Amino acid sequence: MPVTKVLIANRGEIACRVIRTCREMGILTVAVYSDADRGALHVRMADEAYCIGPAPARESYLMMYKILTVAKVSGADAIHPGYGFLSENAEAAKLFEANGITFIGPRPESIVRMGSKTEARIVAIKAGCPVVPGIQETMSDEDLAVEAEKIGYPVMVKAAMGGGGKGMRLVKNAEELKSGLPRARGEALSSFGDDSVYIEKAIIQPRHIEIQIFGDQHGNYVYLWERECSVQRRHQKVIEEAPSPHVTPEMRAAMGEAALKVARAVNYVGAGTVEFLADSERNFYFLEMNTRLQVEHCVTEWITGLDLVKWQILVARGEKLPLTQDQIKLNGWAVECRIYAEDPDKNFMPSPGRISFLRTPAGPGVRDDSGVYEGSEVSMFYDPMISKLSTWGPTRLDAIDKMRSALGEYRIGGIRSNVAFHEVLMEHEPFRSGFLHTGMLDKPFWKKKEVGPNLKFAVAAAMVAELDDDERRASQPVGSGEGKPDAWKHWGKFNRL
Amino acid sequence: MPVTKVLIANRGEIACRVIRTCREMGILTVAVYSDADRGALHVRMADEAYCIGPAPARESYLMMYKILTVAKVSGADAIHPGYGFLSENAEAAKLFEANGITFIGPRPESIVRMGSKTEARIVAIKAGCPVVPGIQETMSDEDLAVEAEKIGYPVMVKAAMGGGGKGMRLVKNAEELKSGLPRARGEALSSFGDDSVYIEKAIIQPRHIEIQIFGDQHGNYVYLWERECSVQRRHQKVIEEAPSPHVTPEMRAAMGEAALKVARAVNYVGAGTVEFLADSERNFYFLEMNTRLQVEHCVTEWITGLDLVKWQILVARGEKLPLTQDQIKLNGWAVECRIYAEDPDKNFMPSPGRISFLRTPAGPGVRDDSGVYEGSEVSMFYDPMISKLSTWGPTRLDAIDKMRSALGEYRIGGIRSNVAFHEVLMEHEPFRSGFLHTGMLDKPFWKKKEVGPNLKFAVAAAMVAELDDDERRASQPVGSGEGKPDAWKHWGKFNRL
Amino acid sequence: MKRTLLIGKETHDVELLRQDGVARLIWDGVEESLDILEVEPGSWSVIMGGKSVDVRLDTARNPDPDVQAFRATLYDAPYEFALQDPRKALLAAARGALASGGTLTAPMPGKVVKLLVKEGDLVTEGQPLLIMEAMKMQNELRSVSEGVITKVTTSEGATVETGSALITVGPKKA
Amino acid sequence: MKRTLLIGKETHDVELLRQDGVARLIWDGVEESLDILEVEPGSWSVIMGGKSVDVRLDTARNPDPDVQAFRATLYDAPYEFALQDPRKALLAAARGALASGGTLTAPMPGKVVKLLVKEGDLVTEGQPLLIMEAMKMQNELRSVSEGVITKVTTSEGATVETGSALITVGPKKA
Repeated sequence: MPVTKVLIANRGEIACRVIRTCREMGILTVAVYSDADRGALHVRMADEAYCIGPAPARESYLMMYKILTVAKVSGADAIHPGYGFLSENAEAAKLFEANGITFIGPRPESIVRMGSKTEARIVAIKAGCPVVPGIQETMSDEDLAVEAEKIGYPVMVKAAMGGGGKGMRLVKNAEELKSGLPRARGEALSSFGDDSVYIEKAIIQPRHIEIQIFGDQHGNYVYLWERECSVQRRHQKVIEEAPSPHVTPEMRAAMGEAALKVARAVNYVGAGTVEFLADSERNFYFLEMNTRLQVEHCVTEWITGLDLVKWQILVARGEKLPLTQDQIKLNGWAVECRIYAEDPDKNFMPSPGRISFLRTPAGPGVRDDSGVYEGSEVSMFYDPMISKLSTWGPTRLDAIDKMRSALGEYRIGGIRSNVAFHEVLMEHEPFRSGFLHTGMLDKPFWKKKEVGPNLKFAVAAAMVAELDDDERRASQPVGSGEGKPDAWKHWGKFNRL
Repeated sequence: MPVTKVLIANRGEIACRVIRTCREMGILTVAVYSDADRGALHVRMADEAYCIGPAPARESYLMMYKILTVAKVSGADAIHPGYGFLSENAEAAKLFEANGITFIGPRPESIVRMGSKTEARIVAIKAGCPVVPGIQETMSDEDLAVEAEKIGYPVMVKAAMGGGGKGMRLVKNAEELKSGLPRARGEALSSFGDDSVYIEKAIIQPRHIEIQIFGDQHGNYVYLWERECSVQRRHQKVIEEAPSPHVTPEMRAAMGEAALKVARAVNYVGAGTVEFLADSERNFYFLEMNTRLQVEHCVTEWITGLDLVKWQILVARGEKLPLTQDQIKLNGWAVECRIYAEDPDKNFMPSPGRISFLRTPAGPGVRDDSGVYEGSEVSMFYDPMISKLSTWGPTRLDAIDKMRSALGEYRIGGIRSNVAFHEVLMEHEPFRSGFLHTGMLDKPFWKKKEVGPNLKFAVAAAMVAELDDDERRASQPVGSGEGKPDAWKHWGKFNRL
Repeated sequence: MKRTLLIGKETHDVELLRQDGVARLIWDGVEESLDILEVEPGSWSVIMGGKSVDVRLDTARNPDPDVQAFRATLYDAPYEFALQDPRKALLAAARGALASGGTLTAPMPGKVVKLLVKEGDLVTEGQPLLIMEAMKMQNELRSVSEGVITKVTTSEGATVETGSALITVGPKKA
Repeated sequence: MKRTLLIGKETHDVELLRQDGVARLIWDGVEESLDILEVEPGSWSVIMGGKSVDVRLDTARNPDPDVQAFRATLYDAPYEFALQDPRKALLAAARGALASGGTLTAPMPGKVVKLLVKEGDLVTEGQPLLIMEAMKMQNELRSVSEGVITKVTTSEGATVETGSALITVGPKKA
């Protein structure tokens, strides 16, 4: 299947990311945009652009028939879904393929099977990939006690009808189970109207570690090592890195092979990610599979030197994977911070609005994947991501120190961002030490910093700005001058030697 | 010797480059600046900044005593000279060291010995490093004929007093030599008042290939592979890349060992570059040694994953080289374009002035080392370099295609730049094929492009801009509004599906 | 220019002077010369005592209109603070004084431009009582409580000193 | 708005229309609708026929003041071109006509605002002869040669048609 013109059914940084690779490959790009995105960066960067409706995603970016129409009108022969939106929508994949347009993603069947958590767990078990030990059926207290012994304490008692952390109870030994079960059933009954419970092995301070895999249409598979995404806030990834400070070469190989078992079981094609929970003893358990390119693919690109979007396109064209497992490099360390328009001082409330000023970090080992520019709007209709800032260094601490430095260079005006939050994280000892777990940010470590040593400088600037403003108002009609000053406003003499 | 606060005796991109590494290492930085540079980026980025005099470099950046005074006043314990200015000034290095300040560069003796071309040639010969075969003494026609046979034709007859390409004559065989010598002597006499000539092996379409070396204070040496810098305009490097498309693993090892022989011969410490000429049969000949960090060190950083400035500081501290030769990686391919404020349509005349608009490329595999920002001035007092744009890819063509794409994203307003010139080069078949030589740009391949296919779009924008201007003038007092528009000026309906 | 710096619970007296091409900052009485340049619109390069700091300045919303709040982004961290014109602070304090004593006094030297009420008028909380010109600005002084005007002790055009009684507001009779 | 596009040795007639919220570009007679947005000051996002092009626009110096030169940076390449107001071109042509014929004629309909010379006056090359209002602008029409005014065939306030004779300049007698 030729891929000569790609429609990107997405917006923001990932649309821009895909456009860049297409350009380098000499492939034309087609952007789609909602009314809110007429001036968005992906529209400016693409070779073609078509409006697909009002701002709400349900009326635009999620409208698969509109997108199909644009593909037909523009003559696109492939669609890249990015992440989110239609990327894990099997119906959309089927629709596009049925209309002769290559979907740059896995086969619809793979999306369906991995889309169901219970089905995915069964696939993993059958494939021989470890899952969190437990029984998924409900049974009597006595049978549960027997199973708990088999699984090994501590175990988690979970309400069958529960979800989102509700109706969960940690149990450390047989006695606690005996006394706890009646109470757990009582709570389950009052909360969910059903007293069924099941048990699962409790993983204390789990790490979220995921394996990037790739498959082609010829049955070849490779894994591109792991990413650790344990630094989360309310189950949202905040910082990702590759490799993981927790993973040994043996664990890496074992996790990679386990991930490929799952991929093979569903004849997976393209880029996919198998997510695991890992405990402190380096046991790991299948969590789910994401059947798309991940937000955090950049860190894998840094350490492997590969372009994952290019690989997606090559595979979609029917080509074989360009490398075999033993040709995949693991070089240095990469860290990624998700820069959001949100206010860490106000409980991370989104801060949409116009970006009045923007200077992004640069230099060796720094990569900024952005979907915005100075003057553009962070819309309230979509994910408030500004960019993904990633850095690379020969060692983990090199990458972290580089990130701290790059964050310091970041300047965003007009809206609030979480840059300062990341700066504090880069100096946070538990993070630097590499002892990560998914609950590490639950206790809010973020508070306003002590006043730093450079307050005087900031205040001096503010006073000069106020005085200049006053003088401007006093001496000139409002708004004279052509916007930017064409001569520096300079105060003070050079202290020349 | 501790290095806790570094004075950077330079400006522009290299000063910013050094500041970034210092920050990552937790080392404080001191900037120096001339009157013309009060608002320069390196002054904004450094922790401290001191004015050292008027704009002309002779009265500021080259004033070693002023710089020493700043080092003393600020308590800097080391000085990084960057490239140019004082970087190869042995007197400055001696002065700083004599005053207890570490010079981040080689020993003054190494600078002196390599600073003299004739001395450097003798060092290389004694060390067993190949030089361009030839006799440097003058002799009779008959003796020259004998020597020419030994060297092998073709040979170059050069006037002893000549220079800069003048008084050179290519001779292909003994007969041509016999008839050519009298004429060469005649020309030499009339041009330089001396009829002495000497002969050297003629290298046809030579390549400029250089080896990056590093030495520490403990006698350890490594070479960090080669860079090819054959794409030159008037003997100035325009594009650099690493590795070289011409170099085989055997040639690489041979060149690396030859370079280290020279380095060892002068007890070289720190970062240095041994430059060679190479012919089409992969013979290579010592040209000279640069006893400093090179402009083009970025491409070596890309392929090795090392931070050369960090290594310079580690070595200056007295530490051993962090890696041995067999630990040095060679990963993929990197290309660098020097972005200058110059007008390719006007014979590359410098184009100083205020940068009214600046958007630099970003994304995977793109690095921009800049010393400017939107609103800053490109001064007529210094090198008109805007930035060094470098890209990396798994293969040479990947890196070139990425560079072409990155150059397309570059937007510079207010001054002219050579971005479009580089864009044409990236599509220039002789460059893409890798058959490079130092004269490849002598025949001007640069001419104005045919009008591209997007003229209509540019004209439409210009017409709307003119009309908007007219309307603004008609309806409002001049210059009302606060500079930037806070709402988009939008014409035309969305062609919504 | 004098300002009161408000940061967290701290306050500092700061003053900026410009004379003969030299700028000086006086911080709680300690003077330092500074070199400051607006390098980009809203971005300032500040050099003081050799230290160089790049300051990105944004104004922030502040509930009190007499106080200008700033958010500055520096390499090390963001800084949030506010600057208050000390003369404005005096005005604000005066409004508080009325609440307790019932008599509005002149917060600083100035001129009564306009009286907006007369004796016997019923006034509501927040109602403007008079306009006073001070610091080249016209300031509306408002009533902080409901009540009745019991005394007007000034007149339009009068020049008043700090502390001069202007208007007294008494309790409204039921 | 009509313009003559000058690029290299080519010229094109281009016209831009805005009506009912729709913008159209007429290029040598062929019409196309366009969607154009100033995304940053001086940067334009242009969508025409589905194609999307980001245009960075800078004005360039041009020796001829009647022509506005532009330099546009696009993803593919820079474009240099100039736009000339065809009415200004007519004016420019008129000045040329005077040089050959000796008689200044009205380059387009308009009104003579002011006569700056009278019969018998000696004039130098480039000296303004009269001011004519056309296209809502006052245009100074100048002499292209040294000479003497032999005839004035119009008057202040006169409305003139294209081609009306205005002033004749004859050779200066030695």
